[in-house]
Amino acid sequence: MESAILDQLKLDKILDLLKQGKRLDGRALDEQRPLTIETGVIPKANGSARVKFGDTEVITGVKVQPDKPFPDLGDKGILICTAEILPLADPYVEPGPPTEDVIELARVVDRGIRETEMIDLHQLVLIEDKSVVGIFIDSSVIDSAGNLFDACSYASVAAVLSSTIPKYEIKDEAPVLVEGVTSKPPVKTLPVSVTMARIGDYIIVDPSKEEEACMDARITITTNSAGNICALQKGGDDGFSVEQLVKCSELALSVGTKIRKKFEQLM
Amino acid sequence: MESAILDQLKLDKILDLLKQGKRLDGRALDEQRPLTIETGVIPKANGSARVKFGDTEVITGVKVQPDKPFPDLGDKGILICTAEILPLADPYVEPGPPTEDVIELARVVDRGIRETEMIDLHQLVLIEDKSVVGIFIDSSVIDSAGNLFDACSYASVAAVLSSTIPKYEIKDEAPVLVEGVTSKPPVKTLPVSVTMARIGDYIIVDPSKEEEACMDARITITTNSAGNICALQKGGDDGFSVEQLVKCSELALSVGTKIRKKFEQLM
Amino acid sequence: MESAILDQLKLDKILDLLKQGKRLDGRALDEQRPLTIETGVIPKANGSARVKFGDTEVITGVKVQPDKPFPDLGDKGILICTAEILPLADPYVEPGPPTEDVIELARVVDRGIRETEMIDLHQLVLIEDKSVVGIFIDSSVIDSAGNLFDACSYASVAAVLSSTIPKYEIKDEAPVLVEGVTSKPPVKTLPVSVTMARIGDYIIVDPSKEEEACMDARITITTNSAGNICALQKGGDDGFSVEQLVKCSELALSVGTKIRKKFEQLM
Amino acid sequence: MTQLMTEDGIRCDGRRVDQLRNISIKVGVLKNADGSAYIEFGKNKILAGVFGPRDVHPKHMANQDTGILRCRYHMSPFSVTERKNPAPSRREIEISKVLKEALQPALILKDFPRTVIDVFVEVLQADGGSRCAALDAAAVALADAGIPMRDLVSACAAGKVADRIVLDVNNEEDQEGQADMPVAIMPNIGKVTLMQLDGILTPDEYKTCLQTAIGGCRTVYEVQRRALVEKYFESGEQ
Amino acid sequence: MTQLMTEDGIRCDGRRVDQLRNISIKVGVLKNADGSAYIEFGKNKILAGVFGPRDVHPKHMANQDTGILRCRYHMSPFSVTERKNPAPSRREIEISKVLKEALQPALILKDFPRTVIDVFVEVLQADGGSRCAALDAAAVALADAGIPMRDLVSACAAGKVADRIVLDVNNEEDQEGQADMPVAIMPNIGKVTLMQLDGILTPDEYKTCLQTAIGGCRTVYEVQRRALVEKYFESGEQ
Amino acid sequence: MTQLMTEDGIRCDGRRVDQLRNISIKVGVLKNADGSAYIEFGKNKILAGVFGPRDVHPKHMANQDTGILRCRYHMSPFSVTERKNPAPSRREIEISKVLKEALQPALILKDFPRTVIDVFVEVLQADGGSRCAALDAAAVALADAGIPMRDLVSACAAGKVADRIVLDVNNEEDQEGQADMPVAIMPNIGKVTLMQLDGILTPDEYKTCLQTAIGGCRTVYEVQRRALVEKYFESGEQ
Repeated sequence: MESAILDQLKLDKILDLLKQGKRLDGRALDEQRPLTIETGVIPKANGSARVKFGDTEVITGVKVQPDKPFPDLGDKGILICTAEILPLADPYVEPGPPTEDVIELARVVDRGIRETEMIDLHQLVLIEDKSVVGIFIDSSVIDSAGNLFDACSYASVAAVLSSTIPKYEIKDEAPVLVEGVTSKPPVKTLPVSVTMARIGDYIIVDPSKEEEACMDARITITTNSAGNICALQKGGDDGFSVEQLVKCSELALSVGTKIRKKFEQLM
Repeated sequence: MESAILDQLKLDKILDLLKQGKRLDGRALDEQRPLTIETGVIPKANGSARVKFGDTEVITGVKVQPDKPFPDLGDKGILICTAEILPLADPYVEPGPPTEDVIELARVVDRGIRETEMIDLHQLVLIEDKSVVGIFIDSSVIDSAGNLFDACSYASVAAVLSSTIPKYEIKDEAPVLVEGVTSKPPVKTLPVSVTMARIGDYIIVDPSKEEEACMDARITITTNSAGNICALQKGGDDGFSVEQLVKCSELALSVGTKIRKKFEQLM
Repeated sequence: MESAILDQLKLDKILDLLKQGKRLDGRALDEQRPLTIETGVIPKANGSARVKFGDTEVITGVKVQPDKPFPDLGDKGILICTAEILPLADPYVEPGPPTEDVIELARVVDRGIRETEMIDLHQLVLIEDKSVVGIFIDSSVIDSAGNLFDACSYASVAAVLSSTIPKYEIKDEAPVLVEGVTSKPPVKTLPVSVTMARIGDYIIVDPSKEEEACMDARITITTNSAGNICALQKGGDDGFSVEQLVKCSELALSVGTKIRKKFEQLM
Repeated sequence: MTQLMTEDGIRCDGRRVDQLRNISIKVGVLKNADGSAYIEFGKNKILAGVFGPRDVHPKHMANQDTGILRCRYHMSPFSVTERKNPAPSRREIEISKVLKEALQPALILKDFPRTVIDVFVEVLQADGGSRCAALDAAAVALADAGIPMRDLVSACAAGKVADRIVLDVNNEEDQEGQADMPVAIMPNIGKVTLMQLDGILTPDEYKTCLQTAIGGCRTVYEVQRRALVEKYFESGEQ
Repeated sequence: MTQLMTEDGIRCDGRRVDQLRNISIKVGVLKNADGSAYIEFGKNKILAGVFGPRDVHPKHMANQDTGILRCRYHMSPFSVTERKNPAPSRREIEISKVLKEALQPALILKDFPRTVIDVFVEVLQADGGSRCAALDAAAVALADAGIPMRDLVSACAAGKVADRIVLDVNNEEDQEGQADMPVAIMPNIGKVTLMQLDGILTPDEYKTCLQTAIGGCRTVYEVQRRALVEKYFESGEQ
Repeated sequence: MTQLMTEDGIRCDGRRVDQLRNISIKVGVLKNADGSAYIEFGKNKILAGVFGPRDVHPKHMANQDTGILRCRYHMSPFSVTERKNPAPSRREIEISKVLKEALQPALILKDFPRTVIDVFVEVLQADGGSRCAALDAAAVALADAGIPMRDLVSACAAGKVADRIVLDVNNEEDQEGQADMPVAIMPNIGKVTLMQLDGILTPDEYKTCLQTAIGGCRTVYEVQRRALVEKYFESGEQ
């Protein structure tokens, strides 16, 4: 009850500020929080990154290992993205099987990388239909403070960019590691996910935890290096107007360009 | 409490009617509810049927696909029957792992088909001990109004009768689909399940939901085309006298004959 | 509340007795409860034992069957120990997935047998890296009255000693049972687990259920035939002094010698 | 690989680029559910059943300030080419969530504190666009249950196939085409309540695709409305 | 394939067609359980333990009008030829249910509202007819727990082997024979509380098989009674 | 097989037999947790976060006489050579339990009835001795959360490698060595609160190994203390 009153007060405050073009933490409406990316933080992984995005923090590790291809996809390597909010990241997260929120988070991050065709999976085939290289991109949220979608996506992309792919030879139909020979991952484009929230009639980029708590709806748009729109997910318990959806796509492209520059420095 | 009184009143009413040889819905004691069977309702499946049995409604689909045989059963194809009560079928069913009631339902339907040897599983072997054809018969209850055993059994039998078995060739020890060539399933007999309830000293055929709510015990008997008794399951929290069990077997045979005629029209 | 008072009274009583060098059931501090071991109780298993240790009772069965080796351990057979407290063994045990207590129990029993290298796993290889013999040692607690660690360990060791290993030949790269030919398991040493509890400043051997309920800490030490210390697990919500840990190791060796003589009679 | 479009702009199933597949909706097809609908949308065959507002189980999920909406999207084992394991997949859990969020804006849950509305969707046969068809059926089932709604919810996908923007992507186009964009709107209020995109679109194509999908939603809305009218007015029931 | 019967009607384990395997029952074998029994029935070795009437956990399962009965039938990993996964199989869950329903008629649960009686059965070694043997042990364990009963429950299977109706089907006969019919009765009240059938019987064989099984149940009942008498009267306990 | 020690007693990673790997601890690294610490211990990289004392969920786990401690030890999928399934293994569940029992003696849970203290440990990169390093971080995180403690808990393993007792076993030594003995102490009270052993030791080696491990714990304690002092006193925070 009291908490409901506090929530209402906070929403009023946020809306008041938005009318003046301002946000609680002083950012412009289309301004992301500061982003720092550190790679190579888990040397035992084939690639890794630690991303701080405002107070949100994510560690992503990439594991590369031989696997069997999916049925009917024998001409492609395997790509699997997961995401987890560690219980130490948030007082309200409990250990256990993933909630629907976390499943959505993982699948949206996965689609951002998959649908942009960031990684050329055809280059990961060892024997067609029988043996391929699998790339596992696992993200762990260690501090949860809003916009986990973009934080996990940035950490995943950075971890892939920092990774080295071991070489495998086929011996007796089984893949065998060739020690000491590695290559860069076959990266074709740089996906950038940009998440926006609608609060009242305002669209804000990169919502903080407080903004998420009172947003009407959410949208995540992933663009590629060529300026195309490649993946999109609407969330939240209300909708968007068509104009807002067009505006969001423009914001995703313009904001994405800045993030992509950061990725380019990692290559 | 009040509900317990209502239940008692309903039971009194049902017993009163039974003394006059009548039932709540006007049926004779040995009379089933109207049964309609429609096949081919799921064209993407290899066989399918939609059964309305009174207000109970079930959809069954048959999938046929190559599989490995069970250990020590290398000379037989695989047969698996499942059953599920969809949560939209009943206000008291919750999504989640199957309850013991649903597991019993599936296993009784399965045994009715398996123990009558309806399908000649020996004809489904591709390479002995290595590769066989599997037949998966999955029933979904979409409206639950009593006697799910018979409704699922009839839908399963009808779906099998309506199904076509694709042809597989062995290439490099692996089964490969031969496009456009199919055959009828190797059906040897027509199993008919008949479920009865005991309420007081009365045996009634095909109990409705209301009758199930106040029955003392339940019995499901499956017979084959030759007039034999092939599978039986007693349920419920009380028992039967030996005379009642003999009477039930006779009812199962006589009622079964009518249902079997319906099946014959599907062949 | 009342139960907390009763617990305190019982603890006071136990401590009082300990000051006089006595225990509730009249044993000396370093005295185990009577142990009886019966083997061959499950003729269908490859080995089995029923152990009564005071009022605690365990049945262990050994199954031997061909399996694939663990990756990177292709030169060793498989050894798996499990333990379960059956719900009929204890009013407070509920059916369901194993609790952390039961997982610890199983893993400590397993390590006692594994770390002493009781069984020469290298002798269980059929084809290196491809096919080995697996030994499954499953313990079921049927009456739970304290010190399940030692009871399960003794039953497991006795069941292994009583077991016969079937012979397998390789045919078409697959293992085939050779009927009627068996051998003794390749046993190299006899592990003996001794569990002790600390209550106040006293170390007692083989705590009963009442003693476990008020112990400060627990320790299980497994020794081998050569008088070495091979596995150890501290448990419970408090600790031990270094002197106590040394004393416990001496007790484990001295008490273990008596148990090992019982095992030798089974060989 | 199938040829997805002829030079004359005819699609693999014979449709023009701006043409919907056949849709039919029946209202009130289930006896036990408080509301229900059955939709055939191309080869999709989908049932939706609604219960509520009713008490929440388990109780700690109840909210004393508002009603809650739960949604379950589930595929029958026989609904797809390869038999599907009956346990819910991660894909089904995600779709359940986006369907719930697409329906919620149309409901006035504050009026039913401490209760739950349960929407159960069963895909009996799946084709391209099953989540849109599921949503179309679910919205009608909610209306059939007599639950007060701000608006219906109408869904339809658009996409990119053989370099052209097409309405209502079918299974082959979904698997071998260039983009798939499922969209749902509240047709009278005009808000988009579901939107996803897999595939690659230029900014212009994105706008066209969105407009195309919304056009489809409006056509679907007419079918939904007609189905409800048929049950509640023409047949004289209720 | 074993020859299941000689021309003289001698079965693969040397029994006549109307002969039971050896049965022995011990009462009160467990210290923690409120009641318990151990049965050897042919090669079956089965423990039953009973707790209750006691408080129900979780609480929402309690019924204020009546006590409830729960039953768990479980097989040890080492009880069968191929090691069994310890997690309960669908078969074990079904058998748990039919055992509960076979025991329930013998109990007067209305006298113990809000409580539960838990029956736990562990099959240490399995042979043909393990569910019947489990039931025989469970009924004795319930009596040993001092729970008021209308009657005992006595179970035994009959079946068809080499075209003849035989009493008490063993493992080989179950697997290679023609029919298996487990039956349980309340021997004094005369009701059949468990009955299943797998296999093919003519209507006449059905009746014979049922009567044969019931005859077996009556013999089992004597063994159960003797075991209880032995504990409670002859040995002077209680 | 690597050579684990040179004739001069130099280990495979260049250390002497009595030498610890490099250790660094940072306190208060997480914003949401009530207390936290990050440790690098050799190649181990481990985060610990603490919440509480706080209300217990589910409620029936609460104890009205005392607070309770829960502990979760979890490894990230990328923390080991072969990708690890994210679901908790039996090994992780056992380690969670021994860590809880190692920390509990240092806490005064009776002062916080009906509450829970949750300790979550995440192994981001695993090396030999990860449970000891996890414990070292967890103890510091508990202190950082401001939870009253009788003492810190400091952990370090010793073991036997190439027939010599060595301090702080690394990954290669753990896998190919002769014994591994993780130990934790409350350094001021002097009690051993965690102890395990895998491997073969003579009684004399056992004593030496235990003393060696305790020596290591005392060195670790200095690192823990310095990390806390650095945060709370030198940097002037709080």
